[in-house]
Amino acid sequence: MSTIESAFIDLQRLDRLAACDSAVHRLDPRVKVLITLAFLVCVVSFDKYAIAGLLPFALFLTLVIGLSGIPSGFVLNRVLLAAPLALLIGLFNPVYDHQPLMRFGTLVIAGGWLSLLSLVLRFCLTVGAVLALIATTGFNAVCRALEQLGMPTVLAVQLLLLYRYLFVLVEEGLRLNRARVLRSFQGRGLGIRACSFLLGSLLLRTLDRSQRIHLAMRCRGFDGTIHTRNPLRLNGRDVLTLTIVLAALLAMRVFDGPMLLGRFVTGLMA
Amino acid sequence: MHMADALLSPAVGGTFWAATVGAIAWCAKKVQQELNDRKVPLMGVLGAFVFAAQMINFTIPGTGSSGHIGGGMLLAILLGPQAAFLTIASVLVVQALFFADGGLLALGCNIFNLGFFPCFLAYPLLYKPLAGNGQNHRRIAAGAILAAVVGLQLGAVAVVAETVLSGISALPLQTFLWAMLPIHLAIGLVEGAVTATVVLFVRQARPEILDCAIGGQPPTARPIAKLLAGLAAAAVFTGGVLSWFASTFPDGLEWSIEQVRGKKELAAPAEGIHGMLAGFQEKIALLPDYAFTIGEQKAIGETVAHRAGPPAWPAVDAGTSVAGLVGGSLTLLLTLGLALLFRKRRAIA
Amino acid sequence: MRSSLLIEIRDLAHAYPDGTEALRGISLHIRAEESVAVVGANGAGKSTLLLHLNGSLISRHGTVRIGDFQVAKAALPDIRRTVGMVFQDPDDQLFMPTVAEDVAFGPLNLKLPLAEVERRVASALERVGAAHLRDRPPYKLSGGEKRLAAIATVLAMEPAILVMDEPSSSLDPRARRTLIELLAGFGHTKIIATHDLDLVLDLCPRTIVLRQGQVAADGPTDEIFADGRLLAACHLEQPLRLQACPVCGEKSGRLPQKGERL
Amino acid sequence: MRSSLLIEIRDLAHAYPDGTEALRGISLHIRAEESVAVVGANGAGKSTLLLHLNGSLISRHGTVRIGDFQVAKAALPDIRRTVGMVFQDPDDQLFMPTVAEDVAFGPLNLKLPLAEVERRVASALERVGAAHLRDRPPYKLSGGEKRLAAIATVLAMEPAILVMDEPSSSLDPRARRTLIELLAGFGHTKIIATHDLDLVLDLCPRTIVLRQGQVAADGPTDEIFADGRLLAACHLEQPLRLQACPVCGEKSGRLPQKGERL
Ligand SMILES: Nc1ncnc2c1ncn2[C@@H]1O[C@H](COP(=O)(O)OP(=O)(O)OP(=O)(O)O)[C@@H](O)[C@H]1O
Ligand SMILES: Nc1ncnc2c1ncn2[C@@H]1O[C@H](COP(=O)(O)OP(=O)(O)OP(=O)(O)O)[C@@H](O)[C@H]1O
Ligand SMILES: [Mg+2]
Ligand SMILES: [Mg+2]
Repeated sequence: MSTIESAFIDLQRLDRLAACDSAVHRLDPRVKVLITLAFLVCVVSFDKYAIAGLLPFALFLTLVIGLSGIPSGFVLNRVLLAAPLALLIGLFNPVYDHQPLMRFGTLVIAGGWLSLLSLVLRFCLTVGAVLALIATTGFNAVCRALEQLGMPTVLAVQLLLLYRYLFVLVEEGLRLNRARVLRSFQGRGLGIRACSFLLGSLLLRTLDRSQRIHLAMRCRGFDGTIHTRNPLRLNGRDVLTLTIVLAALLAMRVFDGPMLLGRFVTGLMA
Repeated sequence: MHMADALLSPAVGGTFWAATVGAIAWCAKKVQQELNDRKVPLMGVLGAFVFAAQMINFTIPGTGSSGHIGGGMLLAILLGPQAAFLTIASVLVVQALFFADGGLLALGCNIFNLGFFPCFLAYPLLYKPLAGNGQNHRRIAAGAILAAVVGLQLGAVAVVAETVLSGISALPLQTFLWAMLPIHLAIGLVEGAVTATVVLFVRQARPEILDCAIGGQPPTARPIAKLLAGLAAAAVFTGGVLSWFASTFPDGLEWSIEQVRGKKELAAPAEGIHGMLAGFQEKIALLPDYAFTIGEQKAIGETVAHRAGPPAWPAVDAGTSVAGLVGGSLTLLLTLGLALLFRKRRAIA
Repeated sequence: MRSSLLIEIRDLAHAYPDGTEALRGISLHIRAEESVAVVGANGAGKSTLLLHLNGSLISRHGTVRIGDFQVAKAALPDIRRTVGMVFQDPDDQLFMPTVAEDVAFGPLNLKLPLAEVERRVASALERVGAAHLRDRPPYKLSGGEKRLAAIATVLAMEPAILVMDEPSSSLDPRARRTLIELLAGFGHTKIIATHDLDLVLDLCPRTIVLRQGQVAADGPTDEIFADGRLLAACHLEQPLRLQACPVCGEKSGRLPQKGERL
Repeated sequence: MRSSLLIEIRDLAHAYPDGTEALRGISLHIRAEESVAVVGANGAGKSTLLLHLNGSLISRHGTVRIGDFQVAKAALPDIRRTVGMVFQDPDDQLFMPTVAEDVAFGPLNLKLPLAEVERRVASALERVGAAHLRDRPPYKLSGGEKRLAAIATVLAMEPAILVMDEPSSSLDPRARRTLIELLAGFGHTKIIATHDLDLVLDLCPRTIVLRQGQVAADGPTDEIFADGRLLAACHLEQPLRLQACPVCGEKSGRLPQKGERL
């Protein structure tokens, strides 16, 4: 429970971050969504042993996070919180994959270790990218962007309401749970039966609430669709940014930057 | 369990995205057709309910650890399959965006794993027939438990399949299955029991709610068959297109080079998952790229010849190795430097 | 049109699907720009009555007329533009991501031009003194602020009649006072269901007392609050300000007569 | 033991994880069988303070002692048996299928013998006058009945201290009066957070005023309610019965002096 609770605190924090202002914040949400998707596809399209090739993407992400003024500690924290799963799965790689892939003198590195490192790296990049997207855009803007990119309206409206009532209902759930815990000594009373009744009454309240919300909406002329005031509009800057960044991502994916750099440097030294 | 972006290959991720997008579009159309505008807030608020429900923990009998419900089956029972699928999708979108559960690319997989099976297989094929018109408590309980168990087992199998097909993890199929299935059996039993109790509670308290919540017709076999066919087509199509793309992209290029040179790399990881996967992939010829393109350290245009004999790795060549290492470290340093720079600037500001 | 507006309820009865008879034959008239309180015990049917006024519930027994319209499916859009309803829990009413979007929700559904929507949003927020809350998400507002925002969402529809369910519940005394002053300044026809009889004293010259789904009394507020037996029978008691002062024991159980010095 | 019970709060500060500083250094003592009101504006920190009393929140800054125990993880079961908490919304507290099962929930978790549980259920329901509600499902009760049932669930654990958050909200005047009389009859130490200052006047000789997470005043209720400037600064106003009292209200700002004719 504490993890979910802390997730909610982070959620409010993300909301606050999204309300800040920076060059990245000002970009059209659709542009940011597209860039994020391109970024993710590039990152996961590397093969399982890739490490150096991923580093330019880390550079890119750092740049974006820095430009947008999101505290890097916050991002790192979140990534670390989410990391155990990737580590758990990844830890099996060294166990099962002994293929020697790299040799420095007498030191031979097995493929499993490389792929573990690669997995952790791509994990940080993918989680970090999504975090950066939300923290510079905000949930509602991302939803609106997705809607304009073709997500069905029903789903968009759904997300809107879900997000709004998340706060109300989680608060309600917490209160119910607190009231139960207060009367549950030595953990008795926390069993499945009591929990089901608790969920049942929370559900009843939720259903009642949805009825009241529906009434309130209908009172104000709701007819099944939610109209919004300002449709998003792309400006030249957005298009330009999109083009440049997509090209950059593609280049980073196609050309092995670190290798070229390394060549260049070792070439200089040689 | 949620799939994570990091465990996915683009081909697998893309395929499931396509399948999911298809399913969502179909559901959205269906829901809009029967548009009962009361369902709009109901779906949204029930989505939020799933999160609230996850705040309420229970002790799992016999283990002393605690858990919470997932809620998929409950949504299917309350909303009917199409609306429930959309609601589950929205819950997963929020989890992906905020809780770093999964990720954007893995969203397709996750919606499929956690939404498709309970809503379109377990609910109509198990819960509906078993629970009948909802008068008999035992049948409701049996239906909910069975449907939850089967739904979760299918989901778990799908997670394993997606991970293995992506080839990022080296976990062998069997081990993975053995780890996932029993755990999800237990989770499914608990989930089903809680779902059944909650449904019975609501049924007793406010029978009219369940009746009007379910509202629309139960899905007949035909639309589901149509949906399945459509999804399969979409999946095959995207899978095909994506793997073609993948195979024309850099790694694919290497792969074709290797093909031309002969399949010596293939022999190397013969044991464990890769052997199996490679064989599997050869058979289905759908996702040919990711299992056996090794060696990103080999830059485009690199001409250093392979040394013969396994274990073959392109960059065993010391020169390339050193260059890669130097370049990598420099990039890393650059990244760290940049991070520090921004940090300092912020501290000043 | 506004001055001719009139609410006419005749023989209204309503039973919920589970069989609870919440209203059992209610008849009343309310004139334009009247300010009327609806009071009664828990479960007397106040909220149910209010829901009938804007067609949120439509009963087969009895009729409700608002001005020239009979409340029925066909007239709903007109009815809802005329009757603005403020719900008891502002969280139910604020469902959009920001206060401004929420206030714009109604006008947008009326398909008004964007400039007009913008004007209405600004003016509604201005009137309740919540202009500074425009871009805040509703879940970050305090209880009193939420209430103001909820009222603004309704004002933006420019209704002629304001219907409110327990507007003062869970507000602190200052926020309650602010609300009362705000409402007193509105020229709308007002119908307020509440347990806060002191608020009734401040805002409504006329009071309707419900009891088990029927009208137990309907008349000038001061007469009703002077009738101890009626109040007791309806689970009510005198407004606190009319009760004996617990500190000095002075009984002030009557309304000050006009002209009399307090 | 009961007579020695004492609540001692020293330098209590609490910030919610999102950074909101809800309490900023609160110190107070409450003696056994005292009845104390906690009042203040929306968001002043009343609920947060109450949650610290039974360990629902445990702060790292400052200490809370209940009798011989310091509120901390280890002592929680004892604390929770000693401090009974009635929540603002009775729906939060009632979740079992019948009222009797709900009242029995706490005692059963204390592993009391069945006969004792039965006795406690009966006596708790008896004391709040809700014995007839035993077998009713909670979601079918009226607002006032729910409140009584919620209090019974707490009484069944036989706490020495009763902590209540806004006990009178959304009750009709009769139900509110019943509640006040019920609470007045309890010998427990009572701590009541509320916006209903007239209820404070009836129940609590002592009042603590919170303002932005700090104690703005702590003293005899009548003195506090006589201090107009303090009340205004804390978003409060005089209880309604004092406002209208021709004696107290007129001379708002001071209490009638002893010996002075009221
Ligand atoms: N959705 C519903 N289904 C069934 N019965 C209902 C429903 N809503 C209200 N009731 C019942 O109808 C009666 C009137 O309820 P209503 O809410 O109108 O009372 P009220 O006067 O507003 O009470 P309160 O002061 O507690 O708000 C009550 O007996 C209540 O239990
Ligand atoms: N779970 C929470 N997370 C973050 N902040 C919170 C939380 N609960 C309360 N707060 C904030 O803490 C402060 C004190 O809140 P609290 O609920 O204690 O006030 P209160 O005096 O009980 O107000 P009210 O009279 O409205 O009930 C407020 O600013 C509130 O917004
Ligand atoms: Mg009501
Ligand atoms: Mg409070």
